[in-house]
Amino acid sequence: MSHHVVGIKVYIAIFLSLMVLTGLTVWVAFINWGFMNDVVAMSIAVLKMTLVVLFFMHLKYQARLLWLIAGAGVIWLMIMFALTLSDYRSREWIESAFTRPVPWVASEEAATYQAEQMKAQESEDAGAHH
Amino acid sequence: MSDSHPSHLAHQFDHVEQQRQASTMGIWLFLITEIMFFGGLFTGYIVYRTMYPEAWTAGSHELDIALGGFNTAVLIFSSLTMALAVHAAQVSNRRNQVLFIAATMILGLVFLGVKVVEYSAKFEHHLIPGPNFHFPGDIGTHVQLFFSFYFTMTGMHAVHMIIGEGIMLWLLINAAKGRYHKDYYNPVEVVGLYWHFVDIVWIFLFPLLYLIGRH
Amino acid sequence: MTMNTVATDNPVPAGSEKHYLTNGHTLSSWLFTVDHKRIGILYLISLVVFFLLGGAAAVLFRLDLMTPAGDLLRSETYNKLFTMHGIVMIFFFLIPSIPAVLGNFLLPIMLGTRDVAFPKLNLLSWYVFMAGGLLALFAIVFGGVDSGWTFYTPYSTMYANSNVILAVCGAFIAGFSSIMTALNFVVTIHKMRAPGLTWFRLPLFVWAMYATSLVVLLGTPVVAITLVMIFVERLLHFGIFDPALGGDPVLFQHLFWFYSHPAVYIMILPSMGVVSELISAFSRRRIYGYKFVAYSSLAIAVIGFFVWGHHMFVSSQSVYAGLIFSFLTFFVAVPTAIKILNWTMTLYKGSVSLQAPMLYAFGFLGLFTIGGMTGLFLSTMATDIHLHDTYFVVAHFHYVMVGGGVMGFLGGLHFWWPKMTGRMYPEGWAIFAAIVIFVGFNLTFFPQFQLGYHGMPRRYHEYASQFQILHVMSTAGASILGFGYLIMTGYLIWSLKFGKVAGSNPWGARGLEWETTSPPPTENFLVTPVVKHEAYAYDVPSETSDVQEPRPEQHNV
Amino acid sequence: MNSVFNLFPEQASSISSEIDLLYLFILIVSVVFTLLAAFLVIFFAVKYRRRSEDDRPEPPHADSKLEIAAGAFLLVLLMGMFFWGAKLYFKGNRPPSDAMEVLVTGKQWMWKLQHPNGKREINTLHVPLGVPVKLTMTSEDVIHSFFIPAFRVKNDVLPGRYTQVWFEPVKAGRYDLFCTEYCGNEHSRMVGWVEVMEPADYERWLSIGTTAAASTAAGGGPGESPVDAGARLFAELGCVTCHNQNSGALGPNLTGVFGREETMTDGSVVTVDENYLRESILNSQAKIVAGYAPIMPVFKGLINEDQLAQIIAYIKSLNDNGTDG
Ligand code: HEA
Ligand code: HEA
Ligand code: HEC
Ligand code: CUA
Ligand SMILES: [Cu+2]
Repeated sequence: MSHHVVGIKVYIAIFLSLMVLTGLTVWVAFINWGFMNDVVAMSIAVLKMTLVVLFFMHLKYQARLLWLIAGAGVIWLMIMFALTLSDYRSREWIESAFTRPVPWVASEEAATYQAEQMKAQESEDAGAHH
Repeated sequence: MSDSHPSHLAHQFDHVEQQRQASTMGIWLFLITEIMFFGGLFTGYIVYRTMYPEAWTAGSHELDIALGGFNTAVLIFSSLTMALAVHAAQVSNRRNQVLFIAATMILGLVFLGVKVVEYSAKFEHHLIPGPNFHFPGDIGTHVQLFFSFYFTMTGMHAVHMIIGEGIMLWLLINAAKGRYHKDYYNPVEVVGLYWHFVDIVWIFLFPLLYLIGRH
Repeated sequence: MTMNTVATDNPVPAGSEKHYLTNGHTLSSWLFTVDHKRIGILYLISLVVFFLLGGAAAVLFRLDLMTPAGDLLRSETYNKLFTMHGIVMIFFFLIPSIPAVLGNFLLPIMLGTRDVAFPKLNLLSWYVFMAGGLLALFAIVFGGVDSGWTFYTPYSTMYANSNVILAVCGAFIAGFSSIMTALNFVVTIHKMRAPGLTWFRLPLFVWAMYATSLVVLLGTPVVAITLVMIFVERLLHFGIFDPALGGDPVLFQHLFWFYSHPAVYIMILPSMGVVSELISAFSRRRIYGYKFVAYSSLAIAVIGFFVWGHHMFVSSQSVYAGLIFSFLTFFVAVPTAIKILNWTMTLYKGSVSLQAPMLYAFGFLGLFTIGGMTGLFLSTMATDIHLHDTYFVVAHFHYVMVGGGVMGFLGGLHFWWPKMTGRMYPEGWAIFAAIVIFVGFNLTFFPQFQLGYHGMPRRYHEYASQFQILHVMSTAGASILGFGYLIMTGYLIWSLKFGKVAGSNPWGARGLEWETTSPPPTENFLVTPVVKHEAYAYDVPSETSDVQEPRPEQHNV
Repeated sequence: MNSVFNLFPEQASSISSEIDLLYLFILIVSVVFTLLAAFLVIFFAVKYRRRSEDDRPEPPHADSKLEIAAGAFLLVLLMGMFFWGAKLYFKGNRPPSDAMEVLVTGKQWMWKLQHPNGKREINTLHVPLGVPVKLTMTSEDVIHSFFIPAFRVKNDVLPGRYTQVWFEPVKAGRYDLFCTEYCGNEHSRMVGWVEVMEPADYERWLSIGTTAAASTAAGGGPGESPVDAGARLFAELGCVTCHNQNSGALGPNLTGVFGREETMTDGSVVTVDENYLRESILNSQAKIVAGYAPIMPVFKGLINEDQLAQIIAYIKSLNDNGTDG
């Protein structure tokens, strides 16, 4: 039950941690870690969010139901990200599966050449994917 | 109805605790709708960022880290003052309530002021998407896409801040009248939750917009 | 004004002069009411107006479709009419219908409480709804909108010459109204149940409203922000979806359907809730497998969020994503099928009485089953390639939305009419209208399945001549259907003044709403009810079903 | 004349009857279950009709067995539908490699088509019987959708991107072609015909039509095939200055590039397909091939969709001629 009154000291401590984390996120942004930069930046942001939610927003002292509600929001957001990206991330897969050299005029030589190409491509594909 | 009804207990509730729980639950439900609201923008952001990483980096480099960082600090500080305002209400301290709500409002205005400065700089640099947009080089159109998201996301965030300022003005007046005390502080708490949420959105916007590929 | 008429025309049933309708007769007593029951009535009146408008548009373009060349309308007008029909019917009629009218009216009564948790928010939601609706109507009257209710980009943002902006604002605003109602319901259900009313004693209608509200809360904000993006791109020329600026128009479809697929469950779950009430009341039995029905509402609500991509099988979304979406779509059918099964099993060894509301429930069962089953043709990827954007889809969604959604709404309206107005509707007329509507409906939409499989595209003002015969049948059906609706509107209005006075429980049904007077007093119950039984306790004699005790000082929340 | 009262419309492509079979399967399942449900509801309603106002039926004794069994059974049935549908869908998505390619450009409100030998036509598509045809489609404005009911094929046609549809006609005749994505005022007039001809007739048709005015009007020289037009553009636009066989060339040698996997400067690997080529040409800076400088000019706005499609056709044709890919 949120009759719980959080002490001022806790608030100050959280505030200071948030400031430190803000500084940290700026600092690490200038170090090159490749794609890890994003991971670190987001982890710090999630950590900051957690601090705000738990202490400033008192979730730590609240009933289970509110945890459930907050969690549902986050989970639904993830559903939206995941399923939308399932489209964008996999668009290229099929393209490479069906995009094969296609001759404009289906002449005989072209067809034989094509067959060879395809065989070569297939063994290449097999090599590339496994 | 009955004499057990204090004046701050609305007619539909049976007792104060029920009313308090209802309002807390209501605001949390509202906040998840807000998560989904901003979520739509974040989805678009992710999709396009993975499509055009260079443009996103280039766009991000046009933003001012100093101003963005300063604003982040301002907003976090305002979250602290907001939390302290709720605390003041919980311990029935009227003077501090007024003080901290006012401080929160001022910090919010500082944030918005800095935003205005940033926006006008973008305007001068022709970085507002649309016919006047100009970005040298060939990735210009995609940088424009970055700025579309920059403006829509920070714009929506700013709209939330402005609404917050309005609600807080109302809160300030009532706090000054001494409406809130240890037995009844839901409005302060509810507004606080909203304000913290707006802060959280910014916590994500800051690295996602200002800090891409800075190395 | 309309509201006034209802207020003053309403009969004061003998013996109970004081109830929510007589508590103030002025216009302002209606416009500033915070009584959930009055707000429900305000919604009812507004929604009927919107329904008739949407229906009138349908009548016009159905007439136009009588001939292959579309001789009645210009193509521009046709396009604006079906867009208006879609927007009005979906955003301003079916989505709010049951929650805002029956939900508002009944939910607090079924929970044994005085009002919803936030009555002022509830009133605000009606104003917001009206603002959105009027804006959309304004858009339609001045310039019209021709993007289809789906607002696909880049047509809607870059090419349409019509009033897209205003329509988008209207839909955006209406979204807030749904959110307010949903938020109110969830909090009310969690925090304000009467003593003894545990989760598994709740009527299934309440479970359905609960599931619906969750969908509204999690889905509506996404369409709101999507509409904002349309707004920004169209008005401010910020590129977001425009391919000329590197944007992806398919992203719009993802965001739109992320809401709009779950939205179809916003439209059907409440109807399912109503049907549960009707079937149990008219067979005098507890619903078979109560828990399954309750949980399946939640299951549908949750799974409904995972399947939106089935609207995009031919949109050039990745085929692998299509695969996932198709796969998940089939899982929605299972909880739905279980509901149908449970309703049927409730009849088995029941005591079935075929009064008008029950006829609507049966109509729902048959038509919704057909509509749902045809959903399976669409969720199967290979067949959807052929069927997508043809009249097969049009037939599918009218079977679920009109055959399911609207039938449920009408059934509920008849069932609770005596509670809301204190008067009975004329039973003979009601049965007649129900049959006319059922026949007209099938004649209108069944031929459209065949049209669709034979390749007739939707949103076509002109069409190939071989399709004409089926279109004529469909138009003929639509006039019968419209006639049915008009009869119904007529006798319902008539009954307000001349209907038989209804007692507090004309059906001999169980449920808290039947334990208070008809119409209920403003505070719903004079003493707080204490619930001692499960829902639908038809085996328990009426007098002892729920003991009325004085409101206790403290109760579990 | 195929009547709309027949169960199936004309089956004119190799996949039509397969789709119809699946449709029939789902139809039978639906009819069986709908009739079953209807029968039970009516039967119970009659058998257990209320006989007296005092009827107090026992509450049902549900023990979840029925629900679980029914659910499991249905799930199996549904998974059958899913797999069948998915399999067929994939088949419909992979054109055989020897498919003849026709370029399709949709614009408000017409279909522009171009055959391999350069012959162009509008709103009518002539195709030879028994030859797989692959349509590479794009749009100049809004989203359209290319639908031939008799072939049971459909795909959206998007601006800024290529999508495709393929079919193999198995029955000569004239079939409807519809635009099925709402695209503005005259959406319902964005229709046409598909003429399926005996291969010999098709060859004859191809040869007589090549000097037709339509070809010239649409941009290419008379009878110029897309590949030839592409080659001409490749020279005219100066592509050759950087993309040539010389060892010191500024840009990569494009011979054999199509279908190859290329590594980009950021380490990602992409397979070169039509959409990649499109992006490389229009927005050359979006993805930079490893080992090269980002110096290629952006051609967006300088060439139109037709020309772009021709250049891509030319680049693809380099695969067949070159041996040093
Ligand atoms: C109330 C609204 C509503 C409801 C409830 C549904 C329910 C379902 N819908 Fe529908 N749908 C719409 C409204 C609705 N739909 C609308 C408006 C559109 C078009 C939008 C537009 O483009 O404008 C649409 C379009 C649409 C499409 C896209 C078609 C296209 O554009 O190409 C698909 C594809 O999968 C689909 C599938 C389904 C499925 C699988 C269900 C399932 O939930 C159905 C489940 C029900 C049953 C299965 C029947 C009951 C079961 C039994 C009787 C037991 C026996 C069962 C089995 C053997 C399985 N719908
Ligand atoms: C709840 C939703 C709902 C409801 C109830 C209806 C009800 C009806 N619909 Fe609609 N419909 C949609 C939702 C709905 N529809 C949607 C979302 C679309 C897609 C839009 C788009 O593509 O964007 C659509 C599209 C749609 C089409 C396809 C248009 C096209 O693609 O070209 C057709 C065609 O027959 C149609 C017909 C009908 C008919 C005959 C009714 C009938 O049930 C209506 C019966 C009602 C009446 C007949 C009213 C009675 C009142 C009067 C008669 C008073 C008349 C007064 C005056 C004339 C002043 N609808
Ligand atoms: C000024 C030199 C220059 C000109 C002119 C030029 N290109 Fe390029 N092109 C390059 C360079 C350098 C690259 C490799 C870097 C990159 O991917 O952008 C390249 C890459 C490409 C690629 C991707 C090749 C691969 O291996 O992935 C294609 C396709 C292409 N160019 C087509 C064209 C076409 C078509 C034209 C003319 C309309 C053209 N180029 C004109 C320099 C040029
Ligand atoms: Cu093109 Cu519809
Ligand atoms: Cu759907």
